[in-house]
Amino acid sequence: MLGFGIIKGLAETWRNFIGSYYDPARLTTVQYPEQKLPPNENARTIPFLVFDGEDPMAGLRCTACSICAQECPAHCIEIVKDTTKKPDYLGKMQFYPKVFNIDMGVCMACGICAEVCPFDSIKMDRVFELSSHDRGMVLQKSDLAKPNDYFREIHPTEAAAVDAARAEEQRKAEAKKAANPVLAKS
Amino acid sequence: MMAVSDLQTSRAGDSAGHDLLEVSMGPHHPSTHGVFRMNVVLDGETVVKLSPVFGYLHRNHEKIAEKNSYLASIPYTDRLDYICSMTNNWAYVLSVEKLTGLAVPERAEYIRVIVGELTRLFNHACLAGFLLQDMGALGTPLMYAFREREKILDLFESLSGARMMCNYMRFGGCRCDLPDGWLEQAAKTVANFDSFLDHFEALLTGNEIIRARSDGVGVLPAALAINAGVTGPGLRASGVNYDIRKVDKYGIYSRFDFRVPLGERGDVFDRYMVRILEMRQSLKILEAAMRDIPAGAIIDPKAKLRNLRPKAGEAYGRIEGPKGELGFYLISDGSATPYRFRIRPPSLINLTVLEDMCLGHTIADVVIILGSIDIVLGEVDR
Amino acid sequence: MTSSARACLKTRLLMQTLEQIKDRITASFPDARLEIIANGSPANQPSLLLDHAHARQIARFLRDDPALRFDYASNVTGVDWPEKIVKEKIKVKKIIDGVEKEMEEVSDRKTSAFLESVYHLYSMTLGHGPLVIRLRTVNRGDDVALPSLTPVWRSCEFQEREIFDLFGIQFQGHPDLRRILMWDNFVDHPMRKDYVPTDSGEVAL
Amino acid sequence: MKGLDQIFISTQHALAGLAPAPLQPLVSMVLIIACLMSVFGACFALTTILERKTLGRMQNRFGPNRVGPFGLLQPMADGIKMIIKEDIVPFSADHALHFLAPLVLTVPIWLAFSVLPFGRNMTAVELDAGILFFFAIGSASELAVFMAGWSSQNKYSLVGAMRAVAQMISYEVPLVLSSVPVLMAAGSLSLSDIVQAQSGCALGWLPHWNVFTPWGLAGFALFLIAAAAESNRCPFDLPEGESELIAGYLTEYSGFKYALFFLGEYLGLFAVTGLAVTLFLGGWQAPAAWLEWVPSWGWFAVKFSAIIFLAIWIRATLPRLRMDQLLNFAWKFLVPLALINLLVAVAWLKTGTWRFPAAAEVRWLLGASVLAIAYVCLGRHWNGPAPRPRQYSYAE
Repeated sequence: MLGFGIIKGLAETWRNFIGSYYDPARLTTVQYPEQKLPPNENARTIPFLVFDGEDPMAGLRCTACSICAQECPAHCIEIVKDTTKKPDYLGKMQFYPKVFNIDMGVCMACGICAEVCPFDSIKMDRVFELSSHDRGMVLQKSDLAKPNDYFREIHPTEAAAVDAARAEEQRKAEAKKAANPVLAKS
Repeated sequence: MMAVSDLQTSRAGDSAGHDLLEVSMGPHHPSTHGVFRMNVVLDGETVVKLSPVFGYLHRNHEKIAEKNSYLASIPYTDRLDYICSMTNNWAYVLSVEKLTGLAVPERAEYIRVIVGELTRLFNHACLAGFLLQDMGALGTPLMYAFREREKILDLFESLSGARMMCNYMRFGGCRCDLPDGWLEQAAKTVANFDSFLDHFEALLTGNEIIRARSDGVGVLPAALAINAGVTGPGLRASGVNYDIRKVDKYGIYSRFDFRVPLGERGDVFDRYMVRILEMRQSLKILEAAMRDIPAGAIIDPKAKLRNLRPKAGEAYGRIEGPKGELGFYLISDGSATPYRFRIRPPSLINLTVLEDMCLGHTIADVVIILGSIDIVLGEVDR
Repeated sequence: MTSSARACLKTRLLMQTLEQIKDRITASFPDARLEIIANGSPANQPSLLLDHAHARQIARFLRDDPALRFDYASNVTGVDWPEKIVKEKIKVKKIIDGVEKEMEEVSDRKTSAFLESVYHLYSMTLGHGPLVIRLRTVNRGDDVALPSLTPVWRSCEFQEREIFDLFGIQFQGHPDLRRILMWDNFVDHPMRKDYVPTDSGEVAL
Repeated sequence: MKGLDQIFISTQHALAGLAPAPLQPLVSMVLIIACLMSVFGACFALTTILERKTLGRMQNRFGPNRVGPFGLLQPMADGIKMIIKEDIVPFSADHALHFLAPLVLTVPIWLAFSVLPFGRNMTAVELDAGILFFFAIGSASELAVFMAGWSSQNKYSLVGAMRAVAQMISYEVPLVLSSVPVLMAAGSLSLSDIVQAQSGCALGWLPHWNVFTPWGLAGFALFLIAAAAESNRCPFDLPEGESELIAGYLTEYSGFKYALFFLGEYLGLFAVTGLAVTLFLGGWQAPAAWLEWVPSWGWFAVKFSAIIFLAIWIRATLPRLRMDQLLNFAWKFLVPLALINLLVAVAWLKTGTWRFPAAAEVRWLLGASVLAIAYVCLGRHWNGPAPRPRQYSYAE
């Protein structure tokens, strides 16, 4: 109990005090609004819906299959199917969502919806500055829709894989169509 | 062998004629680590009775899980012990794997060990920080611990997408493979952690005030610790050699060469020291795991994430979480949702002996004893 | 063989099968009614059903017996098994038109309703486990009771309180049986399968 | 350089000279009071921000840096926040005492500054028994703290107040005992005389400051420890002990009253720091003759800041003691060591007549070794048997 440990401890804090003036490892704080950490490619925050082409409502990949709504742990997704079908990128007739709402007050950003979606339609966003002046916590289809270019920008690796797979499927479908013109016509 | 008699729960004795002071510590008290509450009866500053009150954070996770699919419960487990989501995931998927008989590919096992040990590292470091905060050290050790924790959380973010609520493991493997360069980054972090520990110990271990505060405070005898089901570093600080990584050898822990540090007296200082020594052992495991990790698949091809319907039956799986034995008891009735989903929370059960450890000590000791038990209220109240 | 692998082998050898444990208990408690409950999952964790009268004695025996030494009750929990109708196919031999034929007959059988408490026991001294023991109530009414094992294992204290709180099993001999997670004025037991949540939880109208 | 050194005095005289002759003493007093209150008020504001920034740097972060350049206007923002906050008084509190406690704490502490010599000729009131006045004023804060704790009708406040009273009474003893050798050496109770007695140099380079004698060094350390406890600084901040007692006797205070408590606490720290500088570090004296071009109040400020920095540094590093250990430390370590120090000081003063070669060195070594032995013997045992090093075994 002679105080040597205390002196050792004081030396330790002194090292950090002096270090904070020249060593970036001793001053790890980021001055947030002016200075931001480089975005992380895999980071996920809230879900969004990917659309192809120019028109968000026409190009939505979502087919209202409701798998995400079933699997959502917090049950925050509400989907109402449209009554009519529209052709998708392969030319197949699919349903489309009339209503697609996500209650962001309930969403826990787990990413299970994006994981189970078989149409690569729902993906996880990377925005984190989500505070707002109103309580618009229920995001509608129009709020959620974001272009594929945006998806490519935030998750380049994953988007490239998705695009390649979709192009491959499209190519196969076209080849099939070419081989079987009769089937295609009907 | 120890002769264990029936250990009666100790209740407060009389006060020898003094007027007693009854203080309600918590749920909004700075050092109850959340919304924990203790009704403390004091004689002067000495504790003569202490009864814990729980439930302020209760959300009936078990009932929620009974209504959700097996997959949808994984993000909920993140929120149990919200500091160590990776190990919570692991315990849960381990139980589902026992229930379904899924195998885990080699690479996924290695990844699990790596993220699990990283979790243990920052949990223990932060605990030492919180403990010093409870002793009144104004956050300096906590900030140093958080500085290192940030580096590990960055790794978790680039791996799983989230820093704390990782939702990373899946029954039969893991959700996604390691990104490029992740292992190198992790190896760097682990290499730095050793020198961080040296400096951390220079700040804390030899400090006379810490020694005076923690020596002989909150002694937990080994026999009581076993009987009361205390697990984790708290048990090993009392000198009981029981580490589930060694006993059950779940995953691939039998391949790693590490030792289990054991305490001498079972007081607060031992609980702190055992955690420091455990971190050093974890570093050894991490180095070996990062060296040996093979390439390959990361999830069992038979694993079916959606609509999993295990055969009717039950399974209890447990791991050595950073706070103690974290177990999940699952009963399946053959449907897509668990029939019964039970969490064995180490934090709650380690609190059983809180009163025994605190009696006769002062109110300042109650705080550090609670701090040395290492509880997270998300897990205590579920 | 590394020393850890040898130690692992040792624990496996020490761990006896459930039948052996049952025989061991029966030898000490001849009039105890024990039953092995099979477990259909690959986990291979069958359990042992104890009767109320001997439960605490058997628990103490399991804890103190030198070959078993289950000194650590890890997980204690309740399970609610409400009455349900199981369709069973029974093969019946019937004589139809003088010819004996095997017929399948579907019959409805009501399972009995009960609450259950499950204890997962391990041995810290010998390193084996788990031994799963169960206790069942006679029905699932409001004042069903089971013997408390808290006097044997302190670790049951909060967990039995939790079962009392969430399932409504009274544990006889528990030193401090109060609600633990729900507040004191709460009336129902939320983990029962037929629980209907109310707004306040205090008056279930 | 003389002009800069005496700038405050000459300004005071010039300003007072403008007033009619009968009013001159009064005007001059008001000027001094205004000057003291503004300087140490500003010092309080500056210390809060610098403390937070230093703590931040020691904890690998910036500390407050948003309000004004480098965050220097943060105390203004804090002050505005404190003033406009709702002042909550518990329903069952003793309202009169609850209101008076912060005032009773702050007012006497201002008085303590009146006897401190901040520079050459810069003492507000030249008292012959200045140090006695200082200690008498300093002990008034116990009353205020207990008033606060008692009137709040809160259990945490009460426990905090009891701790504070026990702590302050215990630590006053070593505080006074460790300053007694200085009085013996100077032969005066006047603080100006004490500073004067420390002028000059020994051996041509070592200033005659008390801290450079064995008893002075030990006394300085004892004085700093006791002063930290008197002003409730870490590691003796038990009366507040935020991890145990939420905020101790401050628990039920909010708004401006809370700010007043903080003001009182920091002023108490400044006052004892100023006294430590005066008693042990030669007051406003420059360390060497060729450095005398720096004004005397500048030297006081430098020494003063160094001790304040030490207090902040310690606060960033150490956890706090427990109540029983705190009292053990006072009565079983500080008080005996202070008494031994007193004896060493007596021997030192008596042997001042030694005239053989290297007499100074021999005196120094003898005094230091007696104190070192006492330190080791007392230091080992003040908290019961010394903890032995532990062996941790590993299981495979």
